[in-house]
Amino acid sequence: MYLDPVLMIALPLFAAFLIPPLARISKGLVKYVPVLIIGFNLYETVMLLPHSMVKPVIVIIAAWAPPLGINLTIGPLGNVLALIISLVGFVVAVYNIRFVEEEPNEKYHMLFLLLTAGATGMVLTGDIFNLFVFLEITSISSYALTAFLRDRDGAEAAFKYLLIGSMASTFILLGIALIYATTGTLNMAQIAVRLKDVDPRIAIMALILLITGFGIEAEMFPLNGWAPDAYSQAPTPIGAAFGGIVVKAGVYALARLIYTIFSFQGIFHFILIAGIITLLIAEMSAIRQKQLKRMLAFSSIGQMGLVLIALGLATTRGVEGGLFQMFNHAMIKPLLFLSAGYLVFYSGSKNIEDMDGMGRVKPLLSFFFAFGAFAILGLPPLSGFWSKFIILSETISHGFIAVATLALFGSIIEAVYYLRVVGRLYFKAPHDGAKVQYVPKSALVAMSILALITLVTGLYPDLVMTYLKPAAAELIDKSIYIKAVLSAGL
Amino acid sequence: METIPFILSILFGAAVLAYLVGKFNYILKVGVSIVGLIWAGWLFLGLQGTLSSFTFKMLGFDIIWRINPLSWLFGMIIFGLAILTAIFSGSYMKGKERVDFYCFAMCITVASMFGIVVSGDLLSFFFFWEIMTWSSFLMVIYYRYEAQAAGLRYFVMSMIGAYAMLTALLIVYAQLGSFLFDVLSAGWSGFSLTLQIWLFVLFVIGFAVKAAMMPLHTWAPDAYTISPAPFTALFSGALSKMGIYGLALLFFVFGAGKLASSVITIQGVSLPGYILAWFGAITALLATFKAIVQDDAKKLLAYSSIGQLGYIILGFSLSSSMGVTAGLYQAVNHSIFKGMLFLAVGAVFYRTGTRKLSEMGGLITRMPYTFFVVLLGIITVAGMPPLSGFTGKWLIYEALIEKHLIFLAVVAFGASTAAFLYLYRIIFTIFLGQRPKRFDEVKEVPWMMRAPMLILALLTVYLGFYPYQLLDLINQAQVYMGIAPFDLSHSMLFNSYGNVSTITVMNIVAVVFFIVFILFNTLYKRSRKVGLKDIHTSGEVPGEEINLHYAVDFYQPFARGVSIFLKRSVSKIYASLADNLEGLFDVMRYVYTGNGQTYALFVVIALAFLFLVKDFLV
Amino acid sequence: MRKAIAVLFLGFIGYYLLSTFLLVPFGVVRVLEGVGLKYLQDGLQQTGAANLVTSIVVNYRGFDTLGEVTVLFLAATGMGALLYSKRPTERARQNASVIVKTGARILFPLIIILGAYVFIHGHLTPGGGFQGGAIIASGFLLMFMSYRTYHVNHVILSRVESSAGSVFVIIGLLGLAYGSSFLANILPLGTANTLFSAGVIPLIYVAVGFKVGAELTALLDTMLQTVK
Amino acid sequence: MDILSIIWIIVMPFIGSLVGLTYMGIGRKIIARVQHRYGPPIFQNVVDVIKLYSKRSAITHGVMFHLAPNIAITGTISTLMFVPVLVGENAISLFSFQGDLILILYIMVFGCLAMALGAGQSGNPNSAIGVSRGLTQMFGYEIPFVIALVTLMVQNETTSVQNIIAAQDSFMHWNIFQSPFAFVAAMFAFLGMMGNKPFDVPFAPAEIASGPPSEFGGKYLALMQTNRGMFAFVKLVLYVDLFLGGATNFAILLVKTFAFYLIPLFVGIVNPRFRTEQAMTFFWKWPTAIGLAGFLLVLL
Amino acid sequence: MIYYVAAISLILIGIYAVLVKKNMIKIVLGLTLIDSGVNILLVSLGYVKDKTAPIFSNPTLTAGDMVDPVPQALVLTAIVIGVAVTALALSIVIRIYDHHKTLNINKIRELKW
Repeated sequence: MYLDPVLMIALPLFAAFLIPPLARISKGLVKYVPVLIIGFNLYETVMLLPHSMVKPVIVIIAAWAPPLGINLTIGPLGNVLALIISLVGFVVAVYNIRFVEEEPNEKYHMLFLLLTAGATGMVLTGDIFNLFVFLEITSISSYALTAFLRDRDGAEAAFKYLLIGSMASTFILLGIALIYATTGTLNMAQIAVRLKDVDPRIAIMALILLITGFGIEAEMFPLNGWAPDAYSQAPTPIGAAFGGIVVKAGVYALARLIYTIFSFQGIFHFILIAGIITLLIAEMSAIRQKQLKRMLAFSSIGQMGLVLIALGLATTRGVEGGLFQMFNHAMIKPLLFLSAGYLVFYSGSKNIEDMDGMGRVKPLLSFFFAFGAFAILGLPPLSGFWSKFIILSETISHGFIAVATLALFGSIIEAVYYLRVVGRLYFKAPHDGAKVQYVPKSALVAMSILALITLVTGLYPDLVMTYLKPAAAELIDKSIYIKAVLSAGL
Repeated sequence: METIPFILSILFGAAVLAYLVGKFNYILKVGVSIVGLIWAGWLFLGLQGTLSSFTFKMLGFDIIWRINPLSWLFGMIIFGLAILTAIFSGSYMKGKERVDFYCFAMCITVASMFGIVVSGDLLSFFFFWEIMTWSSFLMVIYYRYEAQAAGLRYFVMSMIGAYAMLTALLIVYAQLGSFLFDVLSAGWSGFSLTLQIWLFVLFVIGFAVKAAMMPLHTWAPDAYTISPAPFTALFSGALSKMGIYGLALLFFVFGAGKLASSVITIQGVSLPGYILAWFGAITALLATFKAIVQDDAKKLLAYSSIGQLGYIILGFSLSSSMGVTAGLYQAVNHSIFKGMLFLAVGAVFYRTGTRKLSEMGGLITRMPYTFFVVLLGIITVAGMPPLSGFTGKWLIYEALIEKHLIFLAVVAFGASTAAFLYLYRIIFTIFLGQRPKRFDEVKEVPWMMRAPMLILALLTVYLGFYPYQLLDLINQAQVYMGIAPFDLSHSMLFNSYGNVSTITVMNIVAVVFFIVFILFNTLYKRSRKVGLKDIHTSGEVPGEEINLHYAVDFYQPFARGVSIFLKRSVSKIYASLADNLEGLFDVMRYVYTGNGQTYALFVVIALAFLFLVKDFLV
Repeated sequence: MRKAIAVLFLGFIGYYLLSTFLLVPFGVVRVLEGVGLKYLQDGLQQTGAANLVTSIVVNYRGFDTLGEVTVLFLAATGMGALLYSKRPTERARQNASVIVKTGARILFPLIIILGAYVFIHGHLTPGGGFQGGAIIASGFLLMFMSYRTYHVNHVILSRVESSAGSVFVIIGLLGLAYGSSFLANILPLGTANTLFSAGVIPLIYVAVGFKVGAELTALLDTMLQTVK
Repeated sequence: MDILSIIWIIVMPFIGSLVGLTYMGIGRKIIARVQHRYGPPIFQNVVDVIKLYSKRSAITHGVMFHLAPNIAITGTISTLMFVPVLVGENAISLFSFQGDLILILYIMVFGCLAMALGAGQSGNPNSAIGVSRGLTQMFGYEIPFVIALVTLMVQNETTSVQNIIAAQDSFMHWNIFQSPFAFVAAMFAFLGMMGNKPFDVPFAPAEIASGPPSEFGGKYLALMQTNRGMFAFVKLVLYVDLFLGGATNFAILLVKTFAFYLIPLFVGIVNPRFRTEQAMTFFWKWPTAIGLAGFLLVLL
Repeated sequence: MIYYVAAISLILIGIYAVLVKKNMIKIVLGLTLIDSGVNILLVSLGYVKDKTAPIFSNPTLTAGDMVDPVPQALVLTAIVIGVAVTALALSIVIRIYDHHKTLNINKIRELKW
């Protein structure tokens, strides 16, 4: 049985507010708060699944039915994404327990909690301005977390991120303004209904502005200049969270826009093309990177390119594949980042060439990295295989053979750079100065969870697919969503 | 319990279990994998002739796993070789590090190969194909320090092949809405000619990479050389056969063979088949040239393996009854002899620690069993009667001559002749000639390693004497593939062009040999055994420091003669291609200038661009 | 070069943006069924707050406001994290002149009172928690500028922040517990245009006021403290 | 299988080696005469072999060394068994109905391999060098040889030697006239096969002390010489079968084979020795070109 | 109408500053300019001619007399967010200055690799 889903947002905020006093009592206690709260979110999302799959769960806030008040619309899509976010958030929170020793670490946990809450809010809310507010919560906490280590590079990355992120919010706000001015409402379902009567010249401008804005969060090329820097310079768990949480929320918003709110067909082609360009440029850049985490960042961008391709196909199966890819990426990329975090920590350097021989010094850690690399390359029986397979299958089915070929080319590049790193981990002799310290149990638990999910999903993809099908249906057939929201108001 | 999933779970289970218990006890982990393989193999053996199948749905795709005579044939190759190599490695890997990892990857590889042959649909075929790729990749990189480049090359080439195949099978799915072989074979003829050719090319690329067909072979020499010896046997013997199996599927199950009727034929061979046959033949010839000039025993065998696979491809692409029989027979046979040769070289490496031909010599007295195995092996490879290799050679030449493919026949003959060169080299430089002092104390390998090699060796003798049982199995597969079976009614190798009775040949050789042997050894008293230094040197007494072993640059004149072929190398072309691509990537990378303002400018440009094209987005 | 490109593309964007916005009529009621008109019509009855902006901010779209508060809280936290250092260093601030100092001392309580007034009457008059909080913070800014050594106790600030934020959430949760939903108005609406009206709206706004005031002050203080 | 064929099967190896060794003796005589020497008696080679057989002691360098002549002669006799010696009414076809040309091609090499192995174990570097050169050269002459044989097989649509002979039922149907190009190519290959100058680099007595057999003596050498003689005979008979329509009685057989034997002999007398790679690449030039010309003829 | 032009001009000027100015403080100022522009735009979208603020401060006022309150509420939120971002931006700039001793953004591009 689930509690009121609004708690999934209210509780983290509450906890975040309470952390400073708690920190005065006991600093050690603070780091368990995110685990607890996000664990609760996880529980909620899982418990909600059977309900939302049948019919979107509408949560009314402040007693005002939509469109008057803000509401949470927990459809299959929102629920699945919230699940992904909570899952990644939970794992990263577990990992955080021992990873962050940087002061003031209670602030770190607070920021992280809010990051997760913001992303959860983004995927659950049914109001476009509320979406923007949660986006801001997510991004502002991301900016702060990027620079959290207060080092030279972190600050630089954060500034770039902030610069681009602010532009994103500008454009989103402009888009919302246009929408409100023409439809007189902010509820997404109602907007979707009313936009039909709106001058398409205005509507398309609104869509462009919103896409540019959310495209920045979704790492669409060329809007993703911030991503490699932020991913690589933020504390490692945050890099993982970017890949598993922030981007997912951004892509969700994008999908919601192009599928539910607007009904322009041409935009799908744009998304498709943007996807393939994103993928190619990212993979090409990734292969030339010298820093491990930066390489992972580019790889993450590339994966999102694949998701965009899937979304651009605008077919049920394509969207299913895209969602599956998002799920897998959300499991695998954090796994890679988390293991990379300790690899970087132990080798004492961010550079790939200093990772030599870590496979000997840190076998388990390297195993997780290699496991993640294999999974992300789409090697069966790990989960990455299925999502890639479905997406490519759908791409080819719709005649975009060139796109599929290019995507496969990207995959080959990906294989090269991942295996180069794995090669270094296992084949090169370790450096003399390699510190030998134990990897904390919490980190291992976190990574094991992700690896296990990857394996299980790979062996039995229907486990996840069962829930992704309604989610995809929700996107393709927007009337499900609209009807559910608007009927709640009556 | 359904047998096929059960076998698969045994194999995967054995892999995981071997890895888990591997932390504790050596015998346990090796034992687990051997027992798992034997159990699975035993169950599989019982599937002969049955049409067991297992269907289920995954992600909405129909999946079918089934057994048919063709897959049973290839399955037996896999299990036979896998069990023997596993036993071999039980001794070979002793004392090596990360044996648990080795057993794990070995079992996974076998499981995936088994999965490939039982797959009745393209999806699970590809699924297992990819598993096979990575698990064998793990084996290639088993030796950490030497293996990186080779492993990477192997993996990338495999990926290219796999993705070509993936594209093809997804196109098929897009056309037919199903991955099932049956649907494909029914639907193939409905495709347009262009599509048929595209699919054909893509599938061939996919399979040819694994079968190491030139020019997609560049991964093979290094990967074979680097991987642990027992696995190399499996690699060359069974894993590369998966490419062949794929070609067999492509031609006769998917229905690419039907392509023949719709396009130009050359002497009764469809144009695609004819082109492929040339690829096979040239592979056979050039790989043999390459093999001759190698100094690394495994590399030599690797090139030899590439060459032999070229023969098999040649046979298949003829699509005639004879050609396919030749291809299938050679596939089985190649598994046997390449398996034993790789194992033998591995055994030598196990004892001497080197694979350099020029460093060894005179081991015959120290490792007689291994020598015997290699001797039988090279006779088989050379295709000399009375051992099993001859049948394969005979079938292939008959197939070629029957189709009047003169040029192909000459190239094939040439390659076969050239093979004598490297075969002699490998046996001479390792086992004959002068023995370096440091190998004086070398011992024969333990029985656990000897036995698998000897079993394989005896198999070649048996097949040389009586190949008809195997040919009968091949006939069953051929009937399944819709090809006229090979005429076995005469109890000899027989077709309208000629005939050979292997039994007679074996009998003559045996009888003559023993008569001469008995006469020779009874009429004369025992010869006096003298040392290897006691040779004709024009009266000089050779000292220790004088090199009496002619092994370095053994075929230098040959290399000079064929330098024109050896000079150019596909791998160099690939390497320069890769370099250029990386250069391109480096340029692309500069999109990310590191300047935040530039990124902001990108955003603005993107927005402006979108505004510009907004009418297209509606 | 960069300038030229920037100008070019910005001109481009400006042209398109403007031409789009010109399609949106200015100064008229464009959408007859818009939520804005609904609020105008029913807002007073439904929320009991005379200031409709407040009723929207705190009640209809109270969830946004919770987010907004969080954003500010985040900024403060983030800044605290970024500018954290073990030993805060003081910038060599100059004391202001006596006139300013004296003026500030006199003005400070007045500003605080004004701020308090603004947020307490948020549901009645223009203004509200954010505005009031900002005014309070400006009072502290005045003090910072005037007195070299003036500091606010961070512990107190942070407690105020936390408790105010918690109060907001608790009110919301109470709505969930006793009313129909999160942030539901569980108190009687009272008579419009009186101080004690509009149910929880003033309560929330007071909390917000405290919170914003504390946070902005904390922001200012943090910046001053760490700059070398 | 009647008793006569069994007798022929048993006797044929002896006849073969005798004829072969005698041809060699004649060859030596001819060479000597050309060089204005008297030369050894015609039966000198036979006598030598008998002498070697009667030597009671021998030294061996190991198992392979010991077995090599044994296996070599096994290979040669086996080859002989599949070559029809006489055709027609008094046919001596041995086992040739149970094996075809491809078998002959491959089983011919069997003996050579054994020799090479024996030479390898002798421990003498010259032997190994000889083998290396021999194999290289072999790869050279096999090309035109194979071209010729494939031409014959395709032309006659058979791989059976018996059938090829049967097709040459009259003088003008001899393959030497039917496919002259193939014949020329095959003759070039024959030069290499016989190992006379200019293609004697594998043995090169002055340079590597006659190469592979240099360590063999006594009974081993005897067996090897027998083998050599018999092998020459087998090759000659095969060529006669393939190009001259076989022979119906021993007289014709001897004439035809001796005619073939003379060709490499005469070529050898007037030519110096090729280097190894020269020998190999030589075969890939004119002989191969001629063979390919024959191919095109067949194809057209 | 002029509000639109003004607001969009503000936005463009802000973006121009972000794109071209070298000093990071000025860039942050550009960001606030953008914010202001957007806010003005929002408010002006809610404006209806001849109508008053949406506060029922005296009973004579009816719903028909007031401008749309929603944009105002949104602007309130947007302002706060703008403030938060600016504050954070400034603190990041402070950090950068600590490390680089410069505010020139062209010199802060170490993260190329």
